[in-house]
Amino acid sequence: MIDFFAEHYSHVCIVVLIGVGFFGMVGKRNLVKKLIGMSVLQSAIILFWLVAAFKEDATIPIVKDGVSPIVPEEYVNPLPHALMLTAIVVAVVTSGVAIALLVKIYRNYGTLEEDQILEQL
Amino acid sequence: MMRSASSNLIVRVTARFVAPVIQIFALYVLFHGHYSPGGGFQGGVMIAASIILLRLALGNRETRPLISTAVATRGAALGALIFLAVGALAFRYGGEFLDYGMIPFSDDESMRRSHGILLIEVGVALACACALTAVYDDLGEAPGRGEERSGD
Amino acid sequence: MIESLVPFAAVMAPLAAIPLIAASSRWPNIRELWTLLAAFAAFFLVISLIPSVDADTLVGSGRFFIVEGVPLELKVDQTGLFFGLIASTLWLVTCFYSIGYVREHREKHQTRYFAAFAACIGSTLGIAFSANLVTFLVFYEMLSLATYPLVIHSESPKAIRSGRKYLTYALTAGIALIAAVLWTGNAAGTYEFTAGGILEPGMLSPSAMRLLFLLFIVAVGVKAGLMPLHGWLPAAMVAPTPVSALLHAVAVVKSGVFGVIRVVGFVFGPETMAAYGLDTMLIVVSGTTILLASCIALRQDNLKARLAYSTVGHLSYIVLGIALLSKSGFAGGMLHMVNHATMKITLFFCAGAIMVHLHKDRVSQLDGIGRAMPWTMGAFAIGSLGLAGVPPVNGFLSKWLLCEGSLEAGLNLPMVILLTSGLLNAAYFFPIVYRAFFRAPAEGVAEKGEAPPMLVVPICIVAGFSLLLFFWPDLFLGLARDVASAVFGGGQA
Amino acid sequence: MRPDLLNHAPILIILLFLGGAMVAVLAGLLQRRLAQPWAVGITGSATLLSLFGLARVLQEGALRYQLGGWRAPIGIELIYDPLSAFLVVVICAVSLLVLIHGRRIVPEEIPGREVPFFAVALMLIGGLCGIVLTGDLFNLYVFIEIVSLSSYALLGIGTKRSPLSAFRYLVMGTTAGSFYLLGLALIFMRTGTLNMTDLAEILPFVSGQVPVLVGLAFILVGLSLKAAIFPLHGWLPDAYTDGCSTATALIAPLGTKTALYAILRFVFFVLAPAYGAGAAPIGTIVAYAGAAAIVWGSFMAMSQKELKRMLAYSSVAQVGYIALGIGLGSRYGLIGAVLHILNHACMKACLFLVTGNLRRNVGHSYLPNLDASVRREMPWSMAAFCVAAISMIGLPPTAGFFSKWYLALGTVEAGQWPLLVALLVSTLLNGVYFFRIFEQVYLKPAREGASGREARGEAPLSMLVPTLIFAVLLLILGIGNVYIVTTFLEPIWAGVL
Repeated sequence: MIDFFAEHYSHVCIVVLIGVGFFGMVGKRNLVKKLIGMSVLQSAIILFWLVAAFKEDATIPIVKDGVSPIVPEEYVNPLPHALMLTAIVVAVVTSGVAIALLVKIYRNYGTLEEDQILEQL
Repeated sequence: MMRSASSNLIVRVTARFVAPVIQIFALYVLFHGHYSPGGGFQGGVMIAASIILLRLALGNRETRPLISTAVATRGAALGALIFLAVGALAFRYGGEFLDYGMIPFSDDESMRRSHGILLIEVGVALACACALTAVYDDLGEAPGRGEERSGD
Repeated sequence: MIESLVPFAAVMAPLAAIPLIAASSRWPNIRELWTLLAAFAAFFLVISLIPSVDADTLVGSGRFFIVEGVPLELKVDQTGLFFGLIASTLWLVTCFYSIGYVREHREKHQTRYFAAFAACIGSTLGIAFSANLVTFLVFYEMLSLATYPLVIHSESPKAIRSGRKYLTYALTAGIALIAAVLWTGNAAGTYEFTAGGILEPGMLSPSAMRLLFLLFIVAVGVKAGLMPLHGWLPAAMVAPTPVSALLHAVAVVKSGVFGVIRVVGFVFGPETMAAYGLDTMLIVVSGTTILLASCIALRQDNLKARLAYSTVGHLSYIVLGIALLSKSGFAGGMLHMVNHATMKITLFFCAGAIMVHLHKDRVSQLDGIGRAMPWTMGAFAIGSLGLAGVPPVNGFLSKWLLCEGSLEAGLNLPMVILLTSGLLNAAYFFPIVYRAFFRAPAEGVAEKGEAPPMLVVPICIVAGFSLLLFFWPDLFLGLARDVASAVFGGGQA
Repeated sequence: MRPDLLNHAPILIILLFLGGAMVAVLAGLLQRRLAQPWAVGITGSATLLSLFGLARVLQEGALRYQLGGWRAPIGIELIYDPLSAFLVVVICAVSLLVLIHGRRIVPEEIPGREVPFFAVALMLIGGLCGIVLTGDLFNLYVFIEIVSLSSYALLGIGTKRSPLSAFRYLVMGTTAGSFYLLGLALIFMRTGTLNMTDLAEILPFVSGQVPVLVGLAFILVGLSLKAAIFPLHGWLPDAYTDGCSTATALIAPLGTKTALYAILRFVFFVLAPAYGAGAAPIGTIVAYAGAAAIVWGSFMAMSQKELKRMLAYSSVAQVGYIALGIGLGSRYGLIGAVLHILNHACMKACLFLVTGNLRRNVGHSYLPNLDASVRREMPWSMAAFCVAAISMIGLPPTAGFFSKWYLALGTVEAGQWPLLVALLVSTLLNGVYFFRIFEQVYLKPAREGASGREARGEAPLSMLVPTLIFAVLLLILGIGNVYIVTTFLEPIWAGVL
């Protein structure tokens, strides 16, 4: 049991983070908290990709001199990192749009509590 | 509201001092991006962070004239256009989109790629920095301005 | 098969008139000119097909693929020609009558009326000339849709209610038809109408075969007014009388009956019908409908409603004849299509003339009107006699053939039903004739005189048809017999 | 058109839109009125380009475009085959008409925000084209997110309620995106590739492994959420109802459809080799979810009083048709699904454009208040509405009938009778809610002077012409469906098996 956690602690953390994110999105009535939950969820998934791409004792995949034979074990696969960079951009823009919408909602209704907004509808 | 200038002298001075440092580091991250971790996006975000720091510390009245929201919006579009233009320039030399290795910056294949990616990173950095600034400005703006998005 | 564009042109003539009619809505005379031109064109095109179609030769036009693997194909065989002749001829007559009627009656929305009318006839001709089930389906649905504006024509709350009712029935029928067509295509591997049927016994399990037949009967039975699917027909009588006359006595309802012919003779075929007891099913339904509808007709005071229930009954004559699965029965059923059409259209025209001229629409108001409108009511008498099966009107011939077919099939009950229904027909039509001629007229009726010639002439023409077809039934009878031979095999085919 | 330029057609189309959006931001700040003509110009030239590209693909076969000169499994690949080329034409043409329609109505509904609106709209269209063209699963994610983000932004502008609806849409959309990304991570960990073609070759070797199956499930759920397949459609009605007219007219016909196209591509091109055409268990679930959507969406649509909301629920039902076709996984299923994507794009666009015309010239689109005066003032708009509605009901000879036909044929062929019943019953239900409107508009007597508003007559030409073009298209597409099937779909189907 302990061994399992010790070996897979990163995955356990990610699962917990995903759970937290979901709880925030579904369980919270405040729109900002929903947004925070959403961000946590996105970050957890990005983390998952990075953990999957982790390689012990490997370095950035830039071949300096090009003389020595290339050993794949020594280099990290750059693809997941590059992809996650894009995913982060997407996450940032999503947050940006979301916050913009929240600002408008606040202007229209004077509150960000979902219950109070629903009362006004 | 919350972005009125801070009256605290220490905050103002520190911000003024830190911002250029951040910007220089951002440029390093940007220009060294293809040799080490870093690149246009990271650099751009740091530049945006420095601008936002100044706006937070000094207030809009002092910082807006330096980089106005309109300039930021256009800068974002311009940055994305640089990216697309460099990508499309490859057509001219028989490559496919983003095949910047084909653009004859230099005779050396690897140098060509190096220059090409640098130009693209500059575009990305410009887009990022300006877009984030514009988003920041937009969110606190008086009612009436539109949505914002960035070119990624 | 002869390739020719004539069938296509015949279907397109009414459809092409629609935009012209719509465009000239401001000039009624030009608008009616288009209608008449289209009617004449369709009529002569169909007539021109008569010499080239015989038992072996078909006239087809175009193979344009409407859905993958299935062409939108028009093909005139004798069955199609038979129905096409009825529809196009009577449309021509109805056109004149319509023009007289709507002007006399000062109907609103005349443009919509004529456009929808043309659409109906185009679709009906399309149904008649369909070479396969998919083409049939397309035109069948178009007909459903094109009839709707005519049903709701008066825009009164009652008309709107009837419109809803009609749509419910029509769309349900459409759904059943789609399902049935798809299923048939999947089971038989073809959609083509073939004399003798495309579904062989054993292609589907017995229960599936029965279900499929039921789907077909629901689909075409709605238009054919088979009980209990007839509910829309009396309700649809709120439409203007020419509509009731042509569409609810000829085009629309006969499309349903024509569908029964296609389903029984060209999709299932007599063999499959008999193998699964489908004919019995159809006989029971149609026999019941004949008797029930005649009884209900007895109780109707509204003239058009009485005619509507009479229509329901007579449509089932045809269905019954087809369901008998005997050559004479089949021929008799088909012959009754044309005979009932001429007789019922006469009656509806008369009802319409009475309504626009004297503003009377109830049987109990008709006392003595025969003296004011001798031609109209004379025609009415001819129609009534025919429907009751009395010579020398054409109704007698088809009823004779039907009875013969019943005996040929070795069944007595259908004949009893037919004869009983003849009596019932007499019971609900003759009192009208009696009232019209032998009762004292109400005040002010006698002075009104005869209806305008635009109405009376068409009435006399269709009544004349009814008589003519008794003495010279050769064209239609020949066609009907040929079709029966083709379906049942043997004979001169 | 220079032939060597056509070699780059797929990327050029996307570039036109993305670059166009950027230029619109730059130029639009100078002169606000230029935004709409610019957007129309960009979309128009993209339409032309896509037409030339389509002609070329039909002549010379599919084109696989490698971005940045990196060869396929490593680099990003765009697949320009008859199907995707054709759908790009559809997307460009539909958006072109909708954008033309927006000339008057956008400044009136959201004054002062034309520039961001049209810029974001261009990004949206570029993203849609990207979804259709891409052959790389991560690239697909990026384009889906571009589309989603633009949709949130577009739908967030409008009435008082629209930001809230858009925010809810955003939460759902982001969840969907996260699911997709999570599933993709699992797949990528097992197979090491993101290229669709490559993955299709590798997948049979790992098809039984648990992470792969979980990953596929996550991906499909994520895409289904984006496509609003029942029961994951909750965000759709609100979002479509509260957006401004042009935004809904742009997103409703195209947004969910491209997500469905992504599912279609995924199921037929990636999963088919490993799990058999239609990916049996998943297929059945998707098909039945589609059937449920059809029935449920139609019933909800029947009970709506606001035209836009009714159309939104009918979108849920229409998505169900396409899902059903994908789920069948057979040839007829594919044909029906693709045809319905196309037909529904035209029908829904037409209906939403008419709604826009109504909102502008009558002032509302609240069904109980519509009466015969509408028809008298706007005969052409209402005629277009009738054609589109009849097509929605699925009566021949309009386009809607034929996609239903192929779908029904697929269900009969597969012996899935419950699906057939759902398909056919929906015809009746659609009939109920559309004929109800016909009755209102054509038969309900106008209340004299009740509205207290002077008649504005028929919509201006810039709005009327696109509406009518859609109506005519519906008839043409109906008659010409066999051409589409044999030209664009047959080669694709040959490739799947």
